[in-house]
Amino acid sequence: MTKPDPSETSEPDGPSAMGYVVVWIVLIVLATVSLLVSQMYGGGGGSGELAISLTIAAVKAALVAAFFMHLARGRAVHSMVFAAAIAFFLLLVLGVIADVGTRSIASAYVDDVGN
Amino acid sequence: MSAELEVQYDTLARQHATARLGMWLFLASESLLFGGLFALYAAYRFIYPAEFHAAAAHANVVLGTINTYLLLTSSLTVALAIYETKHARRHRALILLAITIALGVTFEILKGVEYGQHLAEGIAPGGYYSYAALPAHGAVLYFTLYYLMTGLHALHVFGGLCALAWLWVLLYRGRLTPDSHLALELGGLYWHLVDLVWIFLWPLIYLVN
Amino acid sequence: MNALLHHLLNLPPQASSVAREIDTLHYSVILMTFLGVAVVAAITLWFIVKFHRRTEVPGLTPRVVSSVKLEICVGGGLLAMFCIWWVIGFAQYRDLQTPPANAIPIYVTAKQWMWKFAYPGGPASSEVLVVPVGTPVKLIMTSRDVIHGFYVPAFRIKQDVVPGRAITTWFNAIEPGTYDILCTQYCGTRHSFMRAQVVALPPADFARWLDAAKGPLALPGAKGEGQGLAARGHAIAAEHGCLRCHSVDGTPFIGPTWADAFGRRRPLEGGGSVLVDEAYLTESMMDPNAKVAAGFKPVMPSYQGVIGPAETSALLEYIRSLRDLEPTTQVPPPTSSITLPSAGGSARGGSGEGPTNGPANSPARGSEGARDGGI
Amino acid sequence: MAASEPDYLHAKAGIRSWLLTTDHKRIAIMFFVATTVAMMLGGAFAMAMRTKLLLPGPGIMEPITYNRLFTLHGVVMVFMFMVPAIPAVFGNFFLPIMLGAKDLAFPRINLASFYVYILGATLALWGMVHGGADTGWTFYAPYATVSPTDVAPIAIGVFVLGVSSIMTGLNFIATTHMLRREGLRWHGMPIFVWTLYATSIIQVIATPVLGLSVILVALDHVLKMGMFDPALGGDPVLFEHLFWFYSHPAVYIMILPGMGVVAEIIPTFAHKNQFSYKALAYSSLGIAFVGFLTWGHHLFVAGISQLDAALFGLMSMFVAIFSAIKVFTWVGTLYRGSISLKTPLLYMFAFIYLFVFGGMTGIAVASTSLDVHWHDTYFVIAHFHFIMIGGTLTAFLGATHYWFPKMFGRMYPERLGVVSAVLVFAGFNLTFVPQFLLGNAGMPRRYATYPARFHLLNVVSTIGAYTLGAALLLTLTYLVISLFRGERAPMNPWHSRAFEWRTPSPPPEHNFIKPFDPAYGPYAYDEPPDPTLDEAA
Repeated sequence: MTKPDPSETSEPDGPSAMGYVVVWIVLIVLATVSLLVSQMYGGGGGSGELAISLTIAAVKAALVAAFFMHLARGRAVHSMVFAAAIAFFLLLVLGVIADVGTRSIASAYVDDVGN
Repeated sequence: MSAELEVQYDTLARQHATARLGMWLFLASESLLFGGLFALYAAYRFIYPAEFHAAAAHANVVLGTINTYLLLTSSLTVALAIYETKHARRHRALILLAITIALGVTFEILKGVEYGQHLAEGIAPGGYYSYAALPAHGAVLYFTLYYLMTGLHALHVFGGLCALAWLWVLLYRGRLTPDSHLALELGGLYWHLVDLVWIFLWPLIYLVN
Repeated sequence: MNALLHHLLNLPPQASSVAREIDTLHYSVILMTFLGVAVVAAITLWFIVKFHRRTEVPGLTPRVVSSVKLEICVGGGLLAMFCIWWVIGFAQYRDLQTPPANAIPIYVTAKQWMWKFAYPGGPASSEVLVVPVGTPVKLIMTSRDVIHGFYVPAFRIKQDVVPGRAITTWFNAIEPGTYDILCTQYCGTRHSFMRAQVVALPPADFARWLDAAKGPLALPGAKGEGQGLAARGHAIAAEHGCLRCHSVDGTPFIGPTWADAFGRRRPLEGGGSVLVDEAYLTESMMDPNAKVAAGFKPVMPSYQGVIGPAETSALLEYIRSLRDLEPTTQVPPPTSSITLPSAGGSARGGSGEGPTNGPANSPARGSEGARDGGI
Repeated sequence: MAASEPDYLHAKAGIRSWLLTTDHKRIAIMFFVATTVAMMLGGAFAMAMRTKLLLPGPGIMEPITYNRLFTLHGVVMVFMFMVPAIPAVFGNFFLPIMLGAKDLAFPRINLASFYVYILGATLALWGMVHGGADTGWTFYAPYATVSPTDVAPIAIGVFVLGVSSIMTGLNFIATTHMLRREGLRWHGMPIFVWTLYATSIIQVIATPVLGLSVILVALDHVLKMGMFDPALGGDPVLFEHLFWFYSHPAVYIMILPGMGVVAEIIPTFAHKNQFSYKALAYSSLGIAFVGFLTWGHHLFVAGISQLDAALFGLMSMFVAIFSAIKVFTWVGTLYRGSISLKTPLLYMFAFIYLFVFGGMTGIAVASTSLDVHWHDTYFVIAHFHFIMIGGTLTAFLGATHYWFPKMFGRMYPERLGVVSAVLVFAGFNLTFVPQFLLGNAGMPRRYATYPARFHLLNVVSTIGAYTLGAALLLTLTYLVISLFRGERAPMNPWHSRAFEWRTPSPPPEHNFIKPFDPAYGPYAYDEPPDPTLDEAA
């Protein structure tokens, strides 16, 4: 087999126990911020708010992946797999939105014609 | 995930590394399973912004938020459980794993309560929807998606819980040692994915009001 | 060139304004396809012959590797050609998707397993899509149940008809005639029976048809339960729009009159004549263009599968009941209450000519474009 | 030592040693049997359809029967034959051998994938016996959600088959990354491995989305979930998006391994190095990735926006380039080779011609305005059967003949092989060329009855189908006979340099007596072979 290079075979060791806790605190804080933002906008529900909360979510996800799931110090191929999944998911969403978002809005159909 | 070396590998380390890669590929596949639903959500939110907005105002933010904190914390505890196992502190690991399971179970219970409340109001998925107070079209889609997404997620949580319970038994029986606890690691990875999905579900479903 | 390829490729008539240019792109793509296959085949065959293995056990062969430059040339060249097709194809697609401003709207409703066409200010319903030649027509389409596909091969247009949405397509027929409408999106058991027809009429005839069509469509007590078979047949004739093309007062219209038609011999387009009896009338309903009456154009759609045996016999009875009428005489009840277009002056507000001036105008009409064959 | 080691067929005895084996070769054989049965079933459906279409009218069967038939034909052929055929059979058998590994990374998952496949197939077949869906293999909402037939079991069966497909892909990727024998670099791998790797990426990434969409349809059919129900404001076109996000890349799942087979067979029988190894390797990945950007070209007339149509149309042009490069390289490989025209190579020529034609007609239907006329007509049917049968099935047959000696240790009858190859080619063209013309004339697909003017071409097509069916039966017959009667195959009957020919035929349980030396490349026909190999074996 190909020569075992350490990063590939040695089990990726994550942060220290303290490190985990710190990450967790950051996550909790971010979640709270996200919550407060949404309450602050209170019913605004604009795309701006959505953008903010999704950005925060992305940061949180990145933290979980990087530290809890050991992507940060794990093998590169794991990150590649993860990145591929995200990329293809974005393609799916973009392809669909590129349709739904740019359709000529069909005029309401008068129901009493045709039959 | 057996500890003995399989014939096609030359070292146990490589066998474990392969298992990890396999798990990551599985997680990628899983995330695309959710990805389809997220895409539907995106499309319908685009078509019915106002309706989604109104319907989301009707979601139970409190329970949703509590569940968020629960899952984030459970991710920490499972990570720590692995850490402690690695450092041969089996007793701590058992407790942390137990806490993780407890948090997961609580999550499921709260979800059940949430479902119960909605169903009591007649907010049921698809054709069974009978809640007059909200605009018909978009709202039905929002809640159908709500049930599909959180339901699929809840199923994954349930699967994860089963895995964790099994791991707890293995750990209790001393089958997971500091230098061989791959199963626990993979279980942890899976649990983190469940957390990841929720991290996105939460703002999309509860915080858009 | 066009004619030859059009024939070789088994394409339907080029009956719409876009058909010709689309076919031209079609030709270029298909010819390139054959060229590509021919080139690859030629080269491989040449290699097979030239480099055929002559020994039982092969010796060493020289290491030959393509240059990246060559690959880029091949790939880039093809990509350029493909992109040109894409540009042309997409431009045409955009035209197909965007109706001209002056297009007249017609509402299309699809449901398992039939097409319904409705004209603003015109007939509320019709199984046949009657359109004017030379005028763009915009179809505003929706479905009552599942997805259907509106397809007119002769016009090179196709559009899925999606329930819950109003989707438009358009065409501009350039040739009078009758063309198939086929459903292309699988929609259930009788999907393959979900066919209809477009009848493209010269503008004058279309206008007249539309006026006629504005008349009320059925007798009070339509289907005429309890009334005679003839009355029932008359109701059916009204319901299926026969009376929009066939008068019952002797007036030649888009189609020959039914008045005093039965039992007589009728000269046929292209010579010969035929006795108008049940057999001929039935054939004319089901296969209108088999024997076209002299002086009329083959534009009548087939009613195969649209009207059943019972209705057919009722229609035959009705037409028979009209046999003793003298053309141009006032038609007796029950027909008088619905005659088209002679009802013009009446409260029904049709704008056709009255029976009295009918004959006077009929020669003039005779000179105008399409006339319907068959009954 | 070496000679005494038994081959994988005789290493263990007893039915359990097969049903519970984790040996990738035995699992491959089980998949071989299963997929062949599926192909015969789907073929039988096809024959019934063509027979019915001999007459324009209702003829021998009710429309509903015909509608069930084409649905079952599609489901069986796509999900039970085309998708697993080459990866799960030849990939399973040869991927580890080509990498110099003793087995796949996860042998138990491999075995599980077989039983999941059987489970899914059983579910679907049960659904067919028990009513049988009439939705077409595409399960379009909303029809599929209101169809009077029993859609759910077949949809769920498709979902389960998808799970099996994911397991295979996951296994291949992990194996390719982790089990290449020492000294075998990525650029030293056989092209077949590259194509399987690309295929696996699609399987792992896209299949879950298909699973989701068919499950949503099943949920709607059974529980009125109504995710795509216009009555609830749903948009059926979104289902088409999700469905084709899988099902277009799925076309590449079906064809990529076939391309890999071509890239293995041509160098062997031309006794010649790959004209451009890297082009072949990376075009496979290119197809896998760009293939994800083209699903919208199935929706040009479905009511999508013009922007979407533009993007997907352009991307479809790009993906074609990778295929073009492959053809260029296959043909180039013949140049200055030492070509021996054996049955497998004949099939490869058939593949190349049919694939070029099928591919170019693919470009044709991707030219947006032309697709408007051709969409959902027999032109499209003919186009993708050129790719699926002219491509995948031809490759499958070529691979069967090429690797038959290695897998079973027996030779097939060469003369019969040539005859059947020619018959397959002729029958195929007779079947599907008329369908192009039918499509041009405007005959829609899935038509139980058709206007009389389409009659003649339909008759011709049916005659072709019978020819094709007969040729396939002939092939099956002589292959089965030669399983037992065929002359013993030497280690390397084709004088190939590829890795799998450097181990006995059939291989021992753990694939090698003496592992091959990657220093001698699989396509190195310009230098003497590994001297330590005894060609005599």
